[in-house]
Amino acid sequence: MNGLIALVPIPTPNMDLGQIAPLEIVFGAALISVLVEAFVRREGRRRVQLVLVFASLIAAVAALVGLAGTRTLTAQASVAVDGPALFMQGTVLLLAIVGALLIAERSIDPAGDAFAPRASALPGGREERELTAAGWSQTEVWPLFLFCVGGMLLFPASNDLLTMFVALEVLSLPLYLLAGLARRRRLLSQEASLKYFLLGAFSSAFFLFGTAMLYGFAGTFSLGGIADALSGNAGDNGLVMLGVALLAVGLLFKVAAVPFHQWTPDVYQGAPTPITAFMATCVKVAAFGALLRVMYVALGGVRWDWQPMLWIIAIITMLVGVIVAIAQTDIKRMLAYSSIAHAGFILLGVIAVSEAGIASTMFYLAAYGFATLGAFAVVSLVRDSSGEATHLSQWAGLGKRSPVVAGIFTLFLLAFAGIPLTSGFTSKFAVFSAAIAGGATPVVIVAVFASVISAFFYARIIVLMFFAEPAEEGPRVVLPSAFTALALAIGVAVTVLLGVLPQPLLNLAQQAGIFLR
Amino acid sequence: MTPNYYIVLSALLFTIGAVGVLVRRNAIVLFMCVELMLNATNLALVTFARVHGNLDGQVMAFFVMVVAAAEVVVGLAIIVTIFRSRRSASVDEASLLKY
Amino acid sequence: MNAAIPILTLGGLAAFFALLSIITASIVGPRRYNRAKLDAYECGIEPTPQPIGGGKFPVKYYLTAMLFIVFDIEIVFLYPWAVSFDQLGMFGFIEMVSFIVTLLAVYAYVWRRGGLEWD
Amino acid sequence: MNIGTAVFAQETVLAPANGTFSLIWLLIALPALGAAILLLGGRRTNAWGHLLGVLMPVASFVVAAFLFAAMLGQPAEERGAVQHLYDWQIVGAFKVPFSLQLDQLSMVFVLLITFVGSLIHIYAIGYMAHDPARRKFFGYLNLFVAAMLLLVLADNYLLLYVGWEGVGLASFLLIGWYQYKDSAAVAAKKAFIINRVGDFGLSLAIMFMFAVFGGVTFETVNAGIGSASEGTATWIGLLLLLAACGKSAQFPLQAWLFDAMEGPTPVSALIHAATMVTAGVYLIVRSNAIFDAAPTARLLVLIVGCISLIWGAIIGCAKDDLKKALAGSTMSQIGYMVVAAGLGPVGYVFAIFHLLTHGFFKAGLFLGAGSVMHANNDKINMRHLGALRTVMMITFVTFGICTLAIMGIPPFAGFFSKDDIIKAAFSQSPVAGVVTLIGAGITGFYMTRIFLMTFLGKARWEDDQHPHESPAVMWIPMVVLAIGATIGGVLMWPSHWLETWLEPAVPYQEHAQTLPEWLWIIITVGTALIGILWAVALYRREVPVTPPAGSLLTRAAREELYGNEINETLTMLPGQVLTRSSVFFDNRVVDGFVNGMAAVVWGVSGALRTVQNGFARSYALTMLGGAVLLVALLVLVRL
Repeated sequence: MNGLIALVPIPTPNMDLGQIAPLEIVFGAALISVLVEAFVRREGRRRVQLVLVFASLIAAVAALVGLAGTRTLTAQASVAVDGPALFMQGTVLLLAIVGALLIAERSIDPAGDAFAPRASALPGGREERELTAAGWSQTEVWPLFLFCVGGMLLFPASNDLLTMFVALEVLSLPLYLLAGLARRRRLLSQEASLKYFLLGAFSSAFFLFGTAMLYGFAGTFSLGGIADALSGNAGDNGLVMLGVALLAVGLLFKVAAVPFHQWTPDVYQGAPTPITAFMATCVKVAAFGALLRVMYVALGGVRWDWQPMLWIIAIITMLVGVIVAIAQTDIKRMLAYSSIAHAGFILLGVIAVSEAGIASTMFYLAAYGFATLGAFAVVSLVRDSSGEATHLSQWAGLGKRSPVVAGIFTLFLLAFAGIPLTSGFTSKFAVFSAAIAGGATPVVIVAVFASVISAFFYARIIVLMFFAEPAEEGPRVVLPSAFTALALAIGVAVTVLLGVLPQPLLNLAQQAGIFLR
Repeated sequence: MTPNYYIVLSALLFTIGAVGVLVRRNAIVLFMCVELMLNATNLALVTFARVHGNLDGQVMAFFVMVVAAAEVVVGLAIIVTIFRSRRSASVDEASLLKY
Repeated sequence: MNAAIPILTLGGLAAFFALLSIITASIVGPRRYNRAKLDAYECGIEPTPQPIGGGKFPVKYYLTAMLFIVFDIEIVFLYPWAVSFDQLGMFGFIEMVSFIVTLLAVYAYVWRRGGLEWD
Repeated sequence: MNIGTAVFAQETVLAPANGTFSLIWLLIALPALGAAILLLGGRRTNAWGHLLGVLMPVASFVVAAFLFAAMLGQPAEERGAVQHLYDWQIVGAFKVPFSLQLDQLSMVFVLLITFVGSLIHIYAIGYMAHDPARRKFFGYLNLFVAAMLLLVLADNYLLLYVGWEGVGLASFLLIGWYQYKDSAAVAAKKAFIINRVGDFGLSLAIMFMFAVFGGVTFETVNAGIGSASEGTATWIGLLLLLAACGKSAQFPLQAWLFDAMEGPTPVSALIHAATMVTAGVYLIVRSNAIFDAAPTARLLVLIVGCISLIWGAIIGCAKDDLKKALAGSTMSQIGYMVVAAGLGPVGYVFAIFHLLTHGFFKAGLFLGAGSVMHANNDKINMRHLGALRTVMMITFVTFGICTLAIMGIPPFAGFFSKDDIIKAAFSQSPVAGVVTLIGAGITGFYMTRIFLMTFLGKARWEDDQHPHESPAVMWIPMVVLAIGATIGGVLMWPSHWLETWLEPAVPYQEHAQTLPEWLWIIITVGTALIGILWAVALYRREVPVTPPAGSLLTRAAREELYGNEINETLTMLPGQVLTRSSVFFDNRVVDGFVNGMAAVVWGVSGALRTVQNGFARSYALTMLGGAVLLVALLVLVRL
């Protein structure tokens, strides 16, 4: 131990800027977006922001396509550019584009978009009324959105725990704010924001402490370095156990696994629906990407230690998700519990610890993501005078009133239930078979049981929509603008396509191969 | 040096923070407890950096501080908004979303 | 097995401390929840002016303090660079410039949005 | 128990479909198109919807007949064909070809479904004439026909499962047709839930097959089962049996069938008598290779069949509701088929044979019941019927022929098929033989009871009841079915045509004949006659309008009924106890289980919901608990 460490010559870090081009594009666009907020006049902001957001996301996709096949570590080995990372990033970007379509929608609410005209104005106060009457809208949503997407791109690609922690915060902080910006039912929205923030901060403290413990053991934050340290000493160490467990807390919180799930229903219900859709899909993809990377790269050597732990978590996640979903009366909460259950199903791919596990998890995330975006898009369309009509009783007889929307929603529910010829079946099948191959047959049996129960409550909603008598004074289905319509069309197309013709995407997921160390 | 004392202290601070989150009801205090957890971690990180003789832990500690500052900004913004609309910073009163 | 001992010890210690602090608090501390206690700043002084009737809330102190923290804390990244500035060369310079430009963008936003105006 | 040595089906690799056989997809596409037009077309199709609805299954039947003729033109070994539509590749090596397979077994089913289906569609024109949503009804019926054809034409279990779910959906929609009645909605829900139990079995079986054989086509599974362990085969067999029990209303998953009678009568005839409920039998026969490799599973099939056979028959004796009594009979007759299938290669052919004849006479009986309902203001309680012979001659005659057929009286179709099953059962297991024989006796009893109470005796009509014969569009299908029920026996007698026909697809093994043929006829027909005569003795006299299960005081007050009462008490006490207990079991135990499960899940759900109490700090506590749990789990694994 001496204090002379700083005098050791520091080699110039290697940094190939081209290899993290998608990240640079999105973060750069986020900064420009901040400047747009500062310098562009209010009337023109929305248009500029929209062009910026879609152009940057599409450019990032293009950059990603250009990187296809790259396998390298860059930015001082803190970012991995490998198959799974690129696949996850691509999924996040495509889902974010669809999510941005939903956020950009502003013709379904007569007052404008889904966000409060000024977050600091008192709910129901004079200022808010005046701003609403003046037709103000919040364009700060867009820089927050872009920062969040940037964090999501970095999260599954980060190759050391420091980068991962920073990415975690970069994706979380904007989300905490976005969750609180709903135009309607603002008290609920603010409450969701507060809960998400407090619990999220709590969970990242755990993540950080776990990181510290693993660092204490290995002397490095790099995932590969931790794996090397573990291979020398087979993990028979208190620091490692504490580190693994607490690290898992932080990651499992983000994927909404039981018992770290309780924020999910509250936040999903309270947040503006487009944000809920974005959150339910992209966060899940990014968080599972990071979870896979940590578990496979850094902790692959001690898999026998953490596999049983994740078995238990997967089982209780699936069961709690489907069982509690049954008694829900709010459609957004129901979808939230369904998303918890799906987190359990996706965990099956993680516990497989195999290449098939990675591929099936990634496929599941993509398939589930598009269906979920579509489902929340439908939720945003069913409205009454006070905003979205999310109580289940209000959905009774929807199929009689607008069969097309109810039919589309039915398709998504069938996909969630895993009915053949929808993307849900293919993805469930993929993770189940990967898990069986990985020796997790008991968990798969529970999963099959859980999907049977889940089919029940999805079917209940279908029955409610098509066979119940429409309520008097029921909600109406608003005709959306091209934004939501496009998002819905993409959701439907992907859900059907991945059910009927899953092979191309599956091949892509399989070619993604394994994580780079 | 014996790192154990520092680690145990760090763990205790972390626990105090965690328990604080559970028992306090003022959102600000609750949030301060989370910050305490982060700083407890910083202590552990710095200790381990010393043990391992590399700077990674200290670098991480810097990052944690920055992130904590950013978190403070976001957190206080949210808490102040809640306080303004509810006239109270009690987290228990913000419980409309349930079941 | 011996690996579990430190964890168990630590867990026991932590649990003991947690219980101790709760129990002590419940025995020693008076259970009075009043407005003052639930107020935003527990320093005994009522926030002025009162945020009642949709009135303005004095966010200036808070805002300024936050801005200070955010910009101030970034110094921690400048300091290590300054120490090994000569060794990092051009690469370090570019990285640092991009870092400062990023901050500058945010600063510009705060400025344009009136975050720096006292009144 | 001596189950003959397994004879595996010859490994005939089916030829790709070309020429005439490239039309196979049309069989499904036609009714599917009909369903699509009728359900999506909306009110615009109201005027001609029912005609299109009839046209589609008829057209499908014409295609089927055409294909049948083409198959007859081929040598026996080359009759099957597989039409490859497209590959559904799921994960790498796991490929599910979307292929239709038309072999001899499928052909028989296709003919039955399209022919009986067409007749019932025609009948429904008249029966549903006054229903404002008749067009939708035909849409659902077409959907059902399409799904059922997919079920029997699939060349792999997964596609079969799609059809399986499809018929379940159509059945669910049609049971709940009269949604404004609570009972119908509840019945639909019940059918749905109980069927999920069976579907669970099928989906698990399919996953098993994927895991073990790496594929789910019949070919792959049949090829792989030989090398699989007996344990694997047994598990798959049991899961398939569970699926069959759910769909075919076999013990212990039968309860939904009785409630399903809430649906319109054409539905009961088509779905809950002639076709869908026999899907379980199809599944077992189709999977014969699996059951041949798993004697334990096959034994259980036999046991389930025996229990269901008696159980359904006893319920059939006690129900006053005409359709529910017939539903009991359906359960019992499918029990016969399951018994036959459980006998192995000596029985498969007879199971199919009985399935075909049953398709005719049971559809005929239900259409007769529908005609009775149509004529009597939808009254279905037999205690308010009687003496309909005088006013409904055609219904009386066709119903009578079908009754004779189901009781197994020569020369009607049921005699040949049931006789074969009884003989085969005796050859393999005396217990099963005796059970099937007793079942034949009870069949005679309850069918006679139904027939007497409905058509003979005095009229016990209520004031607003003015029975009349049904229109031609309804009685013509009944007549056609009655003709089928009369001559259906020719499939196996005098030549064993069906057996030869099915041979390449379904293994057959001659069982040892223990008794001469004429003695068999005397035994089986004699047993049926005992049941018939017993029923005649009981119900010859007047039938009380109110069920005689009142208190002692009421019974004493109705003195003139006393004889009847004593008869019923003395002769039927054991039967009634059995009936009551089986009805009780149905209502309490089976329903109780299903409802109980739902209640438990609901309760747990409610309890877990309250954990979500809205307090962020309590969520944090849960998270902390979770963190401790994770640490504990890691430490536990180490220990």
